[in-house]
Amino acid sequence: MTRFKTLHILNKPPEHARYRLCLSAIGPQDGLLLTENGVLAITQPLAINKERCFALAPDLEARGLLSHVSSDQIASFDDMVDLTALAENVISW
Amino acid sequence: MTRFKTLHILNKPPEHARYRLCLSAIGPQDGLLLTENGVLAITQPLAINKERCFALAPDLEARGLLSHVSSDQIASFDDMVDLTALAENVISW
Amino acid sequence: MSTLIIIDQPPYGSWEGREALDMAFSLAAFDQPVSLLFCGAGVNWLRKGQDATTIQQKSVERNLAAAPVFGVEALLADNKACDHYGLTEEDLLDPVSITDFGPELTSRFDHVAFAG
Amino acid sequence: MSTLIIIDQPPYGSWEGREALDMAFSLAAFDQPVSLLFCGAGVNWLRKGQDATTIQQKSVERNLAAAPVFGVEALLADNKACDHYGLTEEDLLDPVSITDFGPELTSRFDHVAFAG
Amino acid sequence: MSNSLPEQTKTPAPAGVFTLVITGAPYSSQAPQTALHFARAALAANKRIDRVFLYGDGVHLASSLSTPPSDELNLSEAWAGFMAENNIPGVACIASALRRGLVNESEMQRHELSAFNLRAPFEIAGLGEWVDSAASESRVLYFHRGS
Amino acid sequence: MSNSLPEQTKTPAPAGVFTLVITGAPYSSQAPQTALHFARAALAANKRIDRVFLYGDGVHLASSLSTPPSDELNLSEAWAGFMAENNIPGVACIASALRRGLVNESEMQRHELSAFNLRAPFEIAGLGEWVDSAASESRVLYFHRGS
Repeated sequence: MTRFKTLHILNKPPEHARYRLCLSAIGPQDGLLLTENGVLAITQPLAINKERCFALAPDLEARGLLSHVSSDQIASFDDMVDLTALAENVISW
Repeated sequence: MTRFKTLHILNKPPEHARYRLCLSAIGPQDGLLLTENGVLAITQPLAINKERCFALAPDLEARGLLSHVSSDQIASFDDMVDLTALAENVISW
Repeated sequence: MSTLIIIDQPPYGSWEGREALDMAFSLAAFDQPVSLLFCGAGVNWLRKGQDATTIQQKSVERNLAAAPVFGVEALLADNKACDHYGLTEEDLLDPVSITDFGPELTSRFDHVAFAG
Repeated sequence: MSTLIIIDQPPYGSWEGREALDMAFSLAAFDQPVSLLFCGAGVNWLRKGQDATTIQQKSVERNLAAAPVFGVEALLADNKACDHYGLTEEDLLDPVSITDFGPELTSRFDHVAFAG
Repeated sequence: MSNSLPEQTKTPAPAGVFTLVITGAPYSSQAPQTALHFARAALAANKRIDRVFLYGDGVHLASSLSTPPSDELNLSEAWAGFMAENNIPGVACIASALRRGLVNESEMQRHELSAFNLRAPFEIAGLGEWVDSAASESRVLYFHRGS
Repeated sequence: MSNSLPEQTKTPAPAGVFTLVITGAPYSSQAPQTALHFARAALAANKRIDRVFLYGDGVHLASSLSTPPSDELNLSEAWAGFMAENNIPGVACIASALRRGLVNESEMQRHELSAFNLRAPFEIAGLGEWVDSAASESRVLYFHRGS
């Protein structure tokens, strides 16, 4: 399981001010976990390496976006627990 | 008192998605009334004629912005009543 | 008296869109002309293939499909917002028409409202 | 354990900023190191000359002035956001330092939080 | 304020009756405060307010249990007083209210709850009340949250 | 999920204890739902949850009067059941709660209110409870509204 310096959890859609704030705070050793409305980000060009960007499966599924993401990037709640437990720090945006 | 086709009442700060939505819906015979967080718009360049753009005095005062606006653009709650009563339509954003 | 209800929030993350739908259905139930407009992130309501079982909510697709039956006159989607979210006409639920958001659209209605 | 509380909402329009301030003051009261960062529209908290009497709220200026007294280590304001709102160092309340928002800043703290 | 734009060709009579729809919660948004200031100014200008309708998070304004610190305005109390003095009906949407834990005595009994917390003179009713205003000559104004 | 990034040089032990802070209200935001799914997964992975802290609009999750339609999940009930089964304390911040009309029996008496509406096992306490978590080894996770 990946261990990030800071794990950023983003639950806001791309139109939201805090979405932009979050993206501007992601450092080179950080990871991004998209949840809730945040999973809409996967329809947008994101300046973050795919290996550091995950989206919560149930939220993708609800929004009809499961097929838009490669399986490497899809996280379950179990994955979310691991990601948050392993990261040095977590910021919920 | 000015009679607008549509009076747009905007209470969101410039970072808010609906702020941009509102600005894109203002027609040539429309007016804009800034309230609450919306009064922060007067610190920004706005593509609307000053004669059609007003800001609520108590909200300007609270945010230390009363001196940023010319007196023609400052509206009281009494003015807000007149503006909303006279407009053909009102949209609260 | 014609009403336009605007939904600019994505589904499932907040209740605003559901409460906007209730407003539209109520107007229709009382035979008042009403249309729904989806713009901004709100166009994500219209994507086919939603399944909200795992997050324990009701999928909004079925509600929207019922809108014409209940008497909602039109489901409109903003062109630019659809583009922004990569939604083509094929990806959208059936009864939706793509349109351009702006003063020409909103001025066709006597009453324009958001749910929150 | 050092904490950074971020305020990105303007004052008076919502309670989020006030509740963020309460978080910072509580940490300070229990001798936990804490700083406040204002960014986005949140920098409008820092403008001199606020008077919220007419909208029947308490002005936030006095609260902020008390922050150093209560043990809040620093009041920080994002440079770009200040620029965006035309706020120069002169327009800002006294104990504020201008800084640059980004990973370098947030990674200086063990715990970074918003009030809502 | 200026008086500069030419009048439109179509000039209907100014609205004399307002309906206020509040969707922002007190102590979370500024909406109930702004709406109250507006309502006072409207009555002072001889306008009529036919109804205050609480929708979505706005239903929390009708709580009888809201207890802000003594140096802050109690918005529920202020609104209730204003409505009582001026004989303005206040209605919280039943669907919004039940989800959010705002109930009157009869809903308490119907759902076998332990208490009720609706503040008089607020009542609970359906969206039909809002439709009634929207379909009338009344000007419907919305007070949403601002963030 | 991939397993691709190199481990950091500084590798502290993974967090074993979580504190969940919920600031988004049910039936307004998805926050309490997401937090509950996370909490279940955390316990399944042998993590401990030392405390659930409700702040801001999140205090509405502790309402005993919330009554969603019968075909929708009752989130207050689901959270209360989960906490009781797993012996997890739930605390609503007193300042947030009183402003928003969420009170227990003793606050009802102290402020001479007509009812109380706090659902057991939720309790009301100060921000000190949150400071306690923040100052401990516990990993504090926030669940805010998403719009």
